[in-house]
Amino acid sequence: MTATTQQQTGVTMTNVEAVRTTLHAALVRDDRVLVMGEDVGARGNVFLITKGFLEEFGPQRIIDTPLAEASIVGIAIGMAMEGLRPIAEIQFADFIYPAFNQIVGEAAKVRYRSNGDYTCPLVIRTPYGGGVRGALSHSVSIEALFYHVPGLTILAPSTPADIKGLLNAAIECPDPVLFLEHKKTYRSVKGEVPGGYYTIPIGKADVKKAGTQLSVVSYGYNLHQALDAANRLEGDGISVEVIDLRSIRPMDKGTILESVRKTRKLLIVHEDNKFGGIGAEISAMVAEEAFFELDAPIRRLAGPDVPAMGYALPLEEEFMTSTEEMVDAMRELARF
Amino acid sequence: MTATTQQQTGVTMTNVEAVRTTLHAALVRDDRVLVMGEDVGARGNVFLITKGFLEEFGPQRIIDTPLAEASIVGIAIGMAMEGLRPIAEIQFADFIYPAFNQIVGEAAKVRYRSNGDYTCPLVIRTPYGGGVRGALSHSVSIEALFYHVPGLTILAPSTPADIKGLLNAAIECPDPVLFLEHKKTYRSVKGEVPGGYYTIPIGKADVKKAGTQLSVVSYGYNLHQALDAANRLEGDGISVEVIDLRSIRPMDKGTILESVRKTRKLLIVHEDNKFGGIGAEISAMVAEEAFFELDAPIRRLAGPDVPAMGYALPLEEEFMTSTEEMVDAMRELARF
Amino acid sequence: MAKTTAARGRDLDRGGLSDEQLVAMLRNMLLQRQLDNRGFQLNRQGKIPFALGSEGHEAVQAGAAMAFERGRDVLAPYYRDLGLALGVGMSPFEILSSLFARQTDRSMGRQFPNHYTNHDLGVMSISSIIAGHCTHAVGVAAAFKYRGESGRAVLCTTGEGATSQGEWHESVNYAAVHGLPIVFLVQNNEWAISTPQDMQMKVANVADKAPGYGLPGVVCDGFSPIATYRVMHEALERAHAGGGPTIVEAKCYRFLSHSTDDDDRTYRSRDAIEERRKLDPVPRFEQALIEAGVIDEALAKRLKQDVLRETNEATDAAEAQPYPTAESLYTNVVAGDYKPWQD
Amino acid sequence: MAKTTAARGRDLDRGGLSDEQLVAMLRNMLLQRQLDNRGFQLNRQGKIPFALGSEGHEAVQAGAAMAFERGRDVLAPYYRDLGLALGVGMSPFEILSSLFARQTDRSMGRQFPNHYTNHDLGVMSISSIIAGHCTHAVGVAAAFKYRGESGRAVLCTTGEGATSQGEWHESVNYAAVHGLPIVFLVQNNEWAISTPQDMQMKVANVADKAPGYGLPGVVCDGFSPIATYRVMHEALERAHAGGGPTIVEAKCYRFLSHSTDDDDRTYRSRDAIEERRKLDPVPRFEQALIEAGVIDEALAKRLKQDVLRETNEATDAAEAQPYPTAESLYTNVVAGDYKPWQD
Ligand SMILES: Cc1ncc(C[n+]2csc(CCOP(=O)(O)OP(=O)(O)O)c2C)c(N)n1
Ligand SMILES: Cc1ncc(C[n+]2csc(CCOP(=O)(O)OP(=O)(O)O)c2C)c(N)n1
Ligand SMILES: [Mg+2]
Ligand SMILES: [Mg+2]
Repeated sequence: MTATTQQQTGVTMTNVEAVRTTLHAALVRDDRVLVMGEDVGARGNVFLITKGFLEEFGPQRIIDTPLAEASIVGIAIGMAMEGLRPIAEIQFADFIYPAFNQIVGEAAKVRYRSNGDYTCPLVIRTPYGGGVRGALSHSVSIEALFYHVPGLTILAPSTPADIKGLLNAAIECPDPVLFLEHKKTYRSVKGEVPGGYYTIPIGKADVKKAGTQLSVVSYGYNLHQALDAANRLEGDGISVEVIDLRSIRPMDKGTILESVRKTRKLLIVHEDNKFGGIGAEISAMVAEEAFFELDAPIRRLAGPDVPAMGYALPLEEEFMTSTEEMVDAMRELARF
Repeated sequence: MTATTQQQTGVTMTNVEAVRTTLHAALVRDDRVLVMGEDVGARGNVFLITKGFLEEFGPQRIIDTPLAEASIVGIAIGMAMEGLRPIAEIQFADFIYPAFNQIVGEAAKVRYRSNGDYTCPLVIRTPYGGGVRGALSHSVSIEALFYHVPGLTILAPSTPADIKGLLNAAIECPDPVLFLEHKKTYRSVKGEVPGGYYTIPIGKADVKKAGTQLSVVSYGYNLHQALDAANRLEGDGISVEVIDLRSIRPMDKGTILESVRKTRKLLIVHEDNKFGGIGAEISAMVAEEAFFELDAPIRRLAGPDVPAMGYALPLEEEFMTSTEEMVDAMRELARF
Repeated sequence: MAKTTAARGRDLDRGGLSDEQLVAMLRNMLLQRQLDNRGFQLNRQGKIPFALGSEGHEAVQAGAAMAFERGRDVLAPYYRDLGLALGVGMSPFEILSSLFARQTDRSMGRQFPNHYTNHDLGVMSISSIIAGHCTHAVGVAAAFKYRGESGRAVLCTTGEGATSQGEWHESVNYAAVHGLPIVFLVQNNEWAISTPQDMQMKVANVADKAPGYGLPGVVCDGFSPIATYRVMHEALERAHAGGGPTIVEAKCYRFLSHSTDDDDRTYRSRDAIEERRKLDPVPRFEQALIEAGVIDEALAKRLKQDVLRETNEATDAAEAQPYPTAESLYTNVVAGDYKPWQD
Repeated sequence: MAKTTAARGRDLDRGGLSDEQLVAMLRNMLLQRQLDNRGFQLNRQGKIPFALGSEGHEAVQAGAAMAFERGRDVLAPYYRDLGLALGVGMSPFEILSSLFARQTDRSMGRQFPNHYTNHDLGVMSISSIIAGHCTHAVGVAAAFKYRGESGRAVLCTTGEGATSQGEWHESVNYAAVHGLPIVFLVQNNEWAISTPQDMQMKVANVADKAPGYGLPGVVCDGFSPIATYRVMHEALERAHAGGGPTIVEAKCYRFLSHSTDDDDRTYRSRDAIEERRKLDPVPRFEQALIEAGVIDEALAKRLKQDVLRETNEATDAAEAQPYPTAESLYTNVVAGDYKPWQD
């Protein structure tokens, strides 16, 4: 077992290592924590996130489930209702659909329907997003299919430090959390991670780069591209503030409005399709709350309204928003 | 069999009768049309929509399925891929979650993933919405869980004439259609229905009441309340334009923008929860396209962000937007 | 009627149950019947919008409840489990509070009637989505096994219609693979609303599905509380002892329409129902206990007066409660304050 | 090796198949093996990002394809059905076009490799969502029955892992209740990525699940194309004749890692694989046909040269094709022009 569970001082690691070490520490810390899903045992998860866990924690805590997503989530719900802290994995976000009933119809409503008689402290982790030649069914963004659902918490951190703090917060959370990990950031994103145990409050966005002329709200792989784009524009004298949404439900109105009231312009960037996506709610909220403080229409830069990116490289590239397109959109809006 | 299949001249009927007679005529017209679902046979559907159909069309065309929603939709998909025109029923919209994979993961992607080699001309009908003491699991609105999905068409007509025209259009549609029927309007809404066969184009909203000072976009049961509210305000000299969305995906940008450009104010009313609801996209689109033509922030009047209305009357009433609340919101926005 | 009490006593195979337990089962069945009637009556009176009866399920539920170990076992019920809810300790007042959607209902008037929840008693909260709770039941059984709490088991109930759902299949399969302490009790009342069993499955018995999961499957007479008790006791004991899951199918019948919203005259004949009514488990069990000398007519009468009085008192007490407030709509969405937009 | 050809010929129970059919099965198996290798090779060369092999499934697929009636039956395949796709008429060029994600791929470069579709040949389009296609297969069988097209059936294939899915259960149950013309062929290769059969189900055979649906369940040797053919032919004939569904379990093995993204060394021993490799169906069937005198060594050699040449030509031809254009991303979302916002 190589996970640096006892890591006390800050170290640099990738997103995938942040998931892995945080899960490992949780298993060490709290024996109510279980990890379950397809191929999380001997295989150590298809991204090797749980590699070595089976040997260390045994098959009672690292559970290779049958191939049946509804039951992976549903059984984890039962465990959670009975006081355990299951962390269920959906191998790829694209395969979460069969578990939709359990997430939306059941987990999200356990506390409400029983008026608190039962609760459901469950974490569902899943890798989402494209740009890895995952084709039609290993690339989807799923956040907009769930963010409308009261009773659910949805997190989508993009850096190793945020992953650690928010995954810890998710495990502590007394209600169900959908924890989204952008698979293209797994190994491409590295960062410093503070030592010791900490949590980041759920529902707080993070200003990843301060700026004055334009606010950009993003998350996931796009967030990193947006930061690159903003840094490039710095050279041209355009000052862009980049907000990492991190928490999709609940959302951080305060941070977004504060930024927009300062910059008076807003660009929302997400990989998921535009129509009915996360950007719709952000845009609607800002237009409701800060209408007269905007100097330009809010702009959404998002995936095209087609079912998925294709397998062929040109189709994937056409679907994904490039950093250049972000630079252009920021420049245009800043000039408006 | 009492359905007025051969109805050639206009008659007045309820929404539920419009569904019933349109289905009946489709079964008579086209033997590729089948109706399948739980209790659609001898019981004639729990709202008696298909009463008598089993006797008239036989068990090969009016299929009482086992209690398993994923297969109701999935088998209908297979029939549709093979050239039939199945109309699958989900008994209550609340029970559509187990079929989510088949709708979102499969039906919506058949044409796209095969690049048109296969198509999926399927209609999924389901009663949705509250106000009928349906409690936590017989009251939900589901449109926002699906409207983000490219490849799906979502219709939610609110009057008998629109139901007939759009249900016919849905059956003709070469792609999957989710057809939503607000159950509180089933017997409470009556209207004139033209005779003969006709369709209403998918993707077209309808100005149900013209006005000049304020645009209201709504659908479902709320649409009728909004019309009442608008009519009441007429007496106070406030002229409200009421747009019936009818088609949720695709949405009719043209009609909404034309109205907003005229009235310069927009109120969106829907029963479903606010956060991430249909209103978010409408608001975002209008703010993007007609930002400088708005005289006031767009307002959304929607269900509260709780999992569902409760069973107790005060909980149901608190959840549902009253006509009085609509009157107030309209008056306020008109005065802005 | 010439037999002596003692002689009669020998006629009853009491499944190892004491007189007290037999009487408790009868009482449960009488109370069930009374409460069932009350729901329909209140609905006819326009006092409540909806009720759903379990007439015909009294015996299986009284028997299963008797096998359930209070304080140790957990019940994952479905909406037709009035007798189980009562049998594991829920009170008529709780049932009536739910029917009236009053503040004293555990869900505080949120849930439909018959959607029992009582954490203290180990009655799990359920949704209306058929078979949705089966995976939860398996999760609780998995927790028992994980924590090494032997002697504890989960009783997961459904109708026969529910076994068509994919989630039922996944639940049973997982429990089988992991050898979990759980009993899947399927109350086969021949109908799922208007859908008869042969349009739901091709097999004659739900229990025939068990071998496909590598599990024992047992059919029992769901009109006999003792027969059901015996089978359920054995299945729960197996689970308590680490012997894994069992599928128990109790053959019973739905005497009433599916609910007050249903009208079964459109899909089944009166004759078929009358045929089954002749075997009505409630008077039959009462008669059997009298004939066996476990109770006498006087006690039988007293029991019936008793449950009627209890039902009346609970009705009055529940009806007198206030509705939940409108403001309560906003509580317990998630822990703490809840705002989808976090300020 | 002292036996005469004629004597050897008597040794082969050919399941009623002609020499031509036997050779066609062998050719299919050799071509499968060749194309499989090609995919992995192209991946190692960095020319394609992903490949998925069906080594170990050649026999079951060659046998099943031989039982399939082209032009009448419909195939609802899964991603490991290379031999079935070829066997029902798809060309190596189509396979390679998909591997290279070229414009000539039927999905026009949208789908992952191995997600076959060919409406003309009756090969249904599938998603990657395991068991998602099973209900569709049942729907097609229902359409056949509804239209009275007797003599037509659906062949629906999955791995053994897929049988854990609720949708598989619902599919089989519906087909059974309605007596539809369909065969559920489960290719049991013992693994679902890293999950062994005994963590997937408690029964020894997938076919043991059949009686729970009221269906016949048959196990066959999936390393023998003739044994598989015989069982599949019988099952499909039963379906063609209105005799309803069958579950066929073909025992085979996955020789390679799950895909080029997987590394099976973490979860299974080399020895176990080597043990199975000794029974490799491809050389064994070749040898059997030689020994039976159906082919001679020279023809065997020619067949191998043939499929290699065919594979090479298809590789070159597919690689030479252009990628789909970026603009093609926007077509075929729905019929006609597509805009979520309708102007
Ligand atoms: C997922 C889902 N689909 C449909 C329904 C509607 N419904 C409620 S009860 C019922 C029949 C259930 O039959 P069975 O499981 O046999 O139980 P019974 O009512 O006979 O006791 C149906 C179809 C539902 N509640 N949930
Ligand atoms: C719904 C869903 N869950 C998970 C996966 C990931 N996955 C792809 S193949 C596979 C294993 C399938 O095993 P089996 O059905 O036995 O087929 P085999 O690959 O062995 O031929 C898994 C888990 C998926 N594609 N779809
Ligand atoms: Mg039943
Ligand atoms: Mg397998």
